[in-house]
Amino acid sequence: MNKSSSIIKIKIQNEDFDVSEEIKVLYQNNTGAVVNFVGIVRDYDEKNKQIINSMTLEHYPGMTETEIEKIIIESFDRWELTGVTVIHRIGNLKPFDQIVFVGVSSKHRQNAFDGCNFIMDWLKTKAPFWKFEEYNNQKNWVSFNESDNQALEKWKN
Amino acid sequence: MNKSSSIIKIKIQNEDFDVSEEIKVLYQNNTGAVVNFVGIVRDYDEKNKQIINSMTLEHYPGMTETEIEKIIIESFDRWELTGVTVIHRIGNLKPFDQIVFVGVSSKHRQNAFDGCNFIMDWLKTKAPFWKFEEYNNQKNWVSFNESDNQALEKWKN
Amino acid sequence: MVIKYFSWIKEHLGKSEEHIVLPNHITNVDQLIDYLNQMDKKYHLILKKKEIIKVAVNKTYSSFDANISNDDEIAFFPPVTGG
Amino acid sequence: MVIKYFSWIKEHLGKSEEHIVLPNHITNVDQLIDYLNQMDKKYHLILKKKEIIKVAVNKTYSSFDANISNDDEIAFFPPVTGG
Repeated sequence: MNKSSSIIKIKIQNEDFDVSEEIKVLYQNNTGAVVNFVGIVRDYDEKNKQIINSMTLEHYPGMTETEIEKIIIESFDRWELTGVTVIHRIGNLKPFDQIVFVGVSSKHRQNAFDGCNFIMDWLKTKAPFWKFEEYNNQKNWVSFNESDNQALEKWKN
Repeated sequence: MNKSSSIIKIKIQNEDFDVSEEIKVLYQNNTGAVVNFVGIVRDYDEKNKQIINSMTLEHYPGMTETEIEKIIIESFDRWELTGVTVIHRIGNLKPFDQIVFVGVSSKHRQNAFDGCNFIMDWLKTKAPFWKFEEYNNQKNWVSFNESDNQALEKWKN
Repeated sequence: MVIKYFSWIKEHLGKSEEHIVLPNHITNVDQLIDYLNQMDKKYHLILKKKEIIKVAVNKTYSSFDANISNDDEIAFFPPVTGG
Repeated sequence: MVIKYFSWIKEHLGKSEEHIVLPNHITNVDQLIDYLNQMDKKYHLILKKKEIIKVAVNKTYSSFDANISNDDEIAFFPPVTGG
């Protein structure tokens, strides 16, 4: 068997993505497991007790891609992975729209689970995206969630 | 906000499944994160050093669904989840065909990761499926992997 | 009583299912295996591999000393390998 | 030098980006913030929220005492909230 090279794909885009198509990119030699995370726009802001009309995401072009790439490279160092895809949408989104896709493939399922979980935790704390929610006549920049910093603790070894 | 009831879907089928369609079933009130696992047929048997031509899965109708349901109910007891879908294929499959889908939705991503990981670990050790691989002129019942028993250790508390 | 066999047990025995009338003195799974062995030594496989073989009574995992009756469905199968 | 602002910092300052010529005596990020504050007190926000505001030099996370030069791209932004 020739071991094919690893897949790394990073996309920042306005358009929606198709999960079936994206995970098929990850079906390749030596892969048995694909774990993916999809984040979706909530319909309700619990903190401010408001029904969300829409959400807008902005980012820092150039830095975003570099930070995500660093996280992916770190995940390949930590686990035996065959491929990683990260797609993050920007612009205006509605409740139940897909925001982010993180797909990780591996020969063994636990590596795929851990790699995907790791990338999401780091993306949440390092990738330069900011979002605001729109209520009826309000615009509210979402504030950083301290639990996202705590989530990183499990990757310290 | 009316909290919608939880989604539980279990399917044992010959047909392929579409991951995009399946995860959209899980996009509902109070959901922000969907984690899913897809198992695919490997193209190479490392233990026996053989290129795999195809794989056939059989199961114990009736018991399979009951065992999977027990695992799902346990996952709802352990984590705050909004929905779980398990689809497992049976019959003859080719390399890179999808075998199993486990999709878990939750308000918070770590619950979705843990729920999905838990269900896969238990499914691997409890759901009555058996598979054999076909090589050129051989048929080889895949033997149970002891590492799957070890994987359960992390859920003991 | 219905007895079901799966995977390589099924192939070894050459059948996936059989219907027997359980004699009154057979009250648990271990006794059932002994009884089957007396009829045909092909069933020795179940004894020989008892350390790994699983048994289900009415589609629920059971122990080999579980009580059984003529109305039950028993299944013997190897460790599972799905997913 | 290019300075970029994101999220509510951008909205408070009313600009997402500005180009300045860095005076020779300004050699790190902290000094740059002081310099900006002397020009317009709107920049006080960066000092006031310094505990949480992040700085990047040439698209890499940096500390406030990082050395900077006129060729650098500096960015100030709140903690990230993507995903």
